Amino acid sequence: MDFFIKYLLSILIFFPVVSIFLLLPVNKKNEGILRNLSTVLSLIEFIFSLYLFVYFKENTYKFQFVEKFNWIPSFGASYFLGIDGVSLFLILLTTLLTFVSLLSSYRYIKEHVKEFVILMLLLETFMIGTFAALDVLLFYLFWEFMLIPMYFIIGMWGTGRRVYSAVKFVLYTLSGSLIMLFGLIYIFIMHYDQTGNFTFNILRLYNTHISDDLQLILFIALFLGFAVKIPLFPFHTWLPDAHTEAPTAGSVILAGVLLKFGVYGFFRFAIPLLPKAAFILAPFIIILGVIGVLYGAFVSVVQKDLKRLVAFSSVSHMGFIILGLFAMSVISINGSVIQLLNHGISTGALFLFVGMLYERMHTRQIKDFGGIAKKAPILTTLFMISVLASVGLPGLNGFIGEFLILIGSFHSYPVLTIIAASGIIFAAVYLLWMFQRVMFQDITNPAAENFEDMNLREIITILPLVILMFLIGFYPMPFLDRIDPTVLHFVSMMNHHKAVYTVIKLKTGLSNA
Amino acid sequence: MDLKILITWLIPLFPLSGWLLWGLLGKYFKGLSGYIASGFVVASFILSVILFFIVAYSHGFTNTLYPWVYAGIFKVGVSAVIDRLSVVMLVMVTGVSALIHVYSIGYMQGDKGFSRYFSFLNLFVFSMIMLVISNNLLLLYVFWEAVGFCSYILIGFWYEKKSASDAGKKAFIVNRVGDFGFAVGIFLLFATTKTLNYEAVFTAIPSIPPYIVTTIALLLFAGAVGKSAQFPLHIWLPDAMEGPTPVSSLIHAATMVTAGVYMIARFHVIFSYSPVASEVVLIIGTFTAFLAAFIALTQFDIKRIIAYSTISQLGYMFMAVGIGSYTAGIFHLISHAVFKGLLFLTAGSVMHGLSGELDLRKMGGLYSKMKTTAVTFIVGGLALSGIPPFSGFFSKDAILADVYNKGFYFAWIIGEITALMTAFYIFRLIFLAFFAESKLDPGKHVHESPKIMTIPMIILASFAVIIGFLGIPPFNESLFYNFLHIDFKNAYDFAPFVNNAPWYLLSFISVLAGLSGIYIAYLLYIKKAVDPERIKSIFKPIYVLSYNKVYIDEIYNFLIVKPLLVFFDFLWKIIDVKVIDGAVNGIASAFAGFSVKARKIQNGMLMSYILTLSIGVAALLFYYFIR
Amino acid sequence: MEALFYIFSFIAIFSALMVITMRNPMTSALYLILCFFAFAGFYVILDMQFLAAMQILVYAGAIMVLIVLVIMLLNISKIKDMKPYLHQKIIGVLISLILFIEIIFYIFHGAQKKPIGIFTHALIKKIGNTQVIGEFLFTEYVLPFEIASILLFVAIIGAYLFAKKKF
Amino acid sequence: MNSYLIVASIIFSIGTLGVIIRKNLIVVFMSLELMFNSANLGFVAVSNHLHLISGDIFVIFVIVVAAAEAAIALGIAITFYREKGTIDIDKANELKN
Repeated sequence: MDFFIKYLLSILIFFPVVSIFLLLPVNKKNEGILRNLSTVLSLIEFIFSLYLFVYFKENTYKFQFVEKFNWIPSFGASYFLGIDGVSLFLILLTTLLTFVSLLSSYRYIKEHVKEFVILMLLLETFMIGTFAALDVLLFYLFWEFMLIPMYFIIGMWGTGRRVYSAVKFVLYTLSGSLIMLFGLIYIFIMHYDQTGNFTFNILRLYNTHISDDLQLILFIALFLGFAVKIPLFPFHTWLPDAHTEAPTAGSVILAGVLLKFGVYGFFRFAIPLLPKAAFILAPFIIILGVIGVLYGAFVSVVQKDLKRLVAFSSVSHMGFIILGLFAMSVISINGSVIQLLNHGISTGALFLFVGMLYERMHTRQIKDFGGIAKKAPILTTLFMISVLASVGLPGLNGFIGEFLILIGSFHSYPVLTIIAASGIIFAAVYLLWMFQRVMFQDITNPAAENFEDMNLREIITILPLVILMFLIGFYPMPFLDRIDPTVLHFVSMMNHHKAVYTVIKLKTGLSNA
Repeated sequence: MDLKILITWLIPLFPLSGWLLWGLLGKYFKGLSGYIASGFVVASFILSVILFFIVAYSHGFTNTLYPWVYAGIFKVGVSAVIDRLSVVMLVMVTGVSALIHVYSIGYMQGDKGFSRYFSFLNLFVFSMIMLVISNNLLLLYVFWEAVGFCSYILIGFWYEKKSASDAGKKAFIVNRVGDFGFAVGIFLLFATTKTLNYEAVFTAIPSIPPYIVTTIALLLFAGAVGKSAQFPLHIWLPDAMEGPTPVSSLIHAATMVTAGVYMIARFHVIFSYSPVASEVVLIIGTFTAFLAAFIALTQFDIKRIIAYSTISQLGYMFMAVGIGSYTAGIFHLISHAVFKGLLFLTAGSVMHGLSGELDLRKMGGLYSKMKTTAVTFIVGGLALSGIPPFSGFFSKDAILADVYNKGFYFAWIIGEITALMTAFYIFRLIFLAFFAESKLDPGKHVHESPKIMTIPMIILASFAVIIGFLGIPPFNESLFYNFLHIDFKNAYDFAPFVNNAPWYLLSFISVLAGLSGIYIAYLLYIKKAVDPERIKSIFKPIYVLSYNKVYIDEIYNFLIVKPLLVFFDFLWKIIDVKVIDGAVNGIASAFAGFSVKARKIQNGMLMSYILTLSIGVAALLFYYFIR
Repeated sequence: MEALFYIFSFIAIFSALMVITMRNPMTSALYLILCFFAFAGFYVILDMQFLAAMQILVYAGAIMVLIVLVIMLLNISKIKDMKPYLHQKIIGVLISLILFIEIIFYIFHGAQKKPIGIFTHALIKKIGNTQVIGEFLFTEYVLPFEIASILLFVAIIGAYLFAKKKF
Repeated sequence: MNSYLIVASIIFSIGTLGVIIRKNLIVVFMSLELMFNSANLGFVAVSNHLHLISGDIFVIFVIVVAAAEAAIALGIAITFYREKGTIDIDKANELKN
């Protein structure tokens, strides 16, 4: 057991890969076994990850479950893992959503089942690895590896212009992350120049001294890599395409986990490495985030395709998270982290529902639906809860995150916060309007007459998400308790930089005078 | 745990468990769920009454159930404040809810969404209770939105009807607009005071610059405008009548819509320290009272008439809180809850008897066929018109007297005119529905409602008669004032009394206004001394304006909704697809074009490859020389 | 020695020119063999008799046999040779001239290095050039040597595959 | 040493010229061999001048590579001839598109 806890992160990272070897001998045609086995394996993985939660020590910002081995000593690259309050929940989200999306695709994925489950498990490994890595090189490797399975998932099991979307997705993120790699390596070399040590250890790289101008350039380099992933306005156009064409499981993972990497990257790399640039650029990035909030909401209103609507709503929600992160107050960053989870949970759930509707009606056009509520009360109820969570109805999870973000950001950026807050009105407009047109009113499409309600498997798929919605809504303390110390440390670190920065600015200002 | 704390948390627990029970297991209970749900609310009511007496004979208290959101300095718990204001509200909310639950058993009999109905009704009662007892702004905001959600879901209860689901959505979104202001107010409040706890906020308020207090108060008031359907956000309430009538009665008359008034009374410290904001409250309240009454004059849908009358009466309440007469506002809130709830229930009974008919032009002569309904309706109508000794008289006159005595004459005149119009339109309704000659379909079978519906009506009617007597002796010696004003002791007296007009004089004017309204209605619709059609043609423009609800919906649609939709479409189709994607694809196609050119170099001829290679080598060597 | 060098140079340059100007590939091949012999001569002058032997064996022997074999196999001599385009010729001449000038320029302007190794003529003569090369090949360069053997192996397989009628 | 290098460069240029202007695959290949050889000569000459042995070793490897290359290239030539019926390298445009 000691061993298990000590190397838990490695176990979590490599368990899916190992489980692929369990799946390999299974005959391609035994789709049932493949599906069940992979689902069970991902459930085991999820249960393992719960140990992280249980053994995670509250009230400390220090990294936990740290593992460190030499990897490429001549570069100073190491196999260095560890989690804090932020990555803890992102890993939990990853394992949960992988389980959920595997379970959800029993009906959706009909061909190449074996390849599909293997790619999903592989993707899980890379995602967890990215969240757990504290070594820049390791992080970057996992980060790029992630694209490969995702590319295939969109390209092979997608609908419509799937290859176009997959290529667009890969090109966007790849071009962003190559620029990011340049920035990271530049910092790495600067650190070498200053200390004479090669190291990719992020905690040591934090201490690199970089001049203000250079920080700006490097920050923009890193920013491009992360902003594409989030995606921040105007880098978002890959998202609707990728989401719309991807299979349900792909959309869930894409929205639930992959988008989080951008924010995580800012939190772990861009801001602490280049704090001054972060302070200087924060208002501009927040403006982009707020534009994203409104823009996503506005565009969602007029969407005719269900999935595209949910995809644009993601843009809107991620804008909130960026606002909270760059406002750099303890409250707002807490809110952002909670909102990261919320977005994964509620948008993931929305995609699952869109998938279920699609499986039954073979269409995603809003106008083809209507009156579903009459036929499927369980689906209606759960769908409604998810919609409301996404709208940010108090008592559900979305509210806690949005409210913390807004109330925390208000002090530093009152006008922008107010503008962003108006986004919650439009969230209600587009989501409720969509819900009304899809679920309420009278049945217009004859295909809806034979609409089946959710079966047990689908209920089990959704249930953990719905439970989390209520849990975070009514009792978010187990989450906040673990996030708060990390965020507190982050903000105090930033404030220290900020104080130094203001002193310098004052001095130069005086000398100019 | 202390007994009173236990009671405090048991009150919301009953309806909450009801919601979970019907929500999850509704289909196993079927018909029974109505009775058990009502039982739960009755239990809450009994506990509320007990709590009322505990507080009345000792003093208020606060209690925190569990820490809810702690992030940095942002610390908010799930906590309750139990003082006289909240117990009065509790008793009112649970009492009216209990009666309406019972009534609903009859009204909703046979509906296929029976359990669902009671589930959400219970959820609403839970949210309303929590709204009333919450001890910080965040919790208040949560349940502020939660009641809005219940209202949304219950308005759209018959979701197959497009109009119903449209109305629900409209209610939710319009409320969200108000809530947006409310939320920003909370942000500002937190940014200035660093706390959201009532007690701490109120202590901090006097030391905050007045302009900030005013901003906060106005933003909070925006929430109240949305929730309590005041101009310019009143448009959702008439449409909300698409919901089942008991819902209209409970949510859109008695409880939820009055939350705005309760909120201002609860935050009397903030509002009283900002005379400007209070002035705005008064102006909006007065204007809304007049506007809604004006619209109600010409409507034919009985539920809509009552809905507009609700808006109008809420305007009175805002007048009261706008001049700092918080007890008067709350008193009118309570009495209005009783008589307006009653009016809706009786309207529902009429609908029930006429199988869903709402149009006044197709009614008439119902008095003989449904006596109980008619009598209780008239009681409610008299209370609304402010005829003594019915409750409306005491509560409305308390407000109008205060308005006069505090020197707001213009508001007072408008108030009196509104009172006249109020009496007119409600008796126009009564006369047309119950006394004028019948215009019913001859084949239609009209029947009195079952006992389970009439008994709550009778109970409410009797309360509508007796509850007003809490308001004697008039002014600041009344029972109600003495009980409640202790909670408002921290208010800043920004509008002192300037007159001391005797109550009988003011009451006389009000009663005169009410009676003349009734008399005009009598002349027009019973005696037919003047043909209503003639008046209609004389005042044609005004009539058209009133009949079309002053075109506010159309104006919104034309000025806001349409342009926004066009703009959104533009954003998506032009900005997103053309500009951004176009830029990206443009870069891509530029590369593609370049590579088409570049491909010509690779013509597949080995010769030229070698040639190029040699040129390259030569050039490279050359570079080394010049270096 | 000087005389030998000039003779070999003349033969090498002349035969190289012949290689590229002769119409018939067979003639070119024969001139190429001559050229290789001249190179072998250079190696002898430079005290690398082993390399000279290699040159004769591998180039003049193996590779040229292969080429001649292919020429005969395909019976190319009879195929009418295609005339190069004029502009190609001009460019070719120009480019190779430029290259040549550059190389010459480089040779004369590059820094003339002093001898840095220990393998003087005397030493090599004393040990014997074959032994020197052999020792180096099997100590310091043993890994490239092995790789070269793998390369050859691969080439054999590749040639076999190419020559097969169908892939 | 310079004289050796000059000879080497002359032959190298001739090889280049041959590669560029000739169209017969076999002749092109032979020109390539010429270039190899000139490079070899350079190696040996410089190595001799600097009293080193590595240049000579390198020549051995070059010969090895040349042998391997010859085997492959001639294999290609045969296949090419079989496919096209000619060994004009201007006909070798499979790389196009």
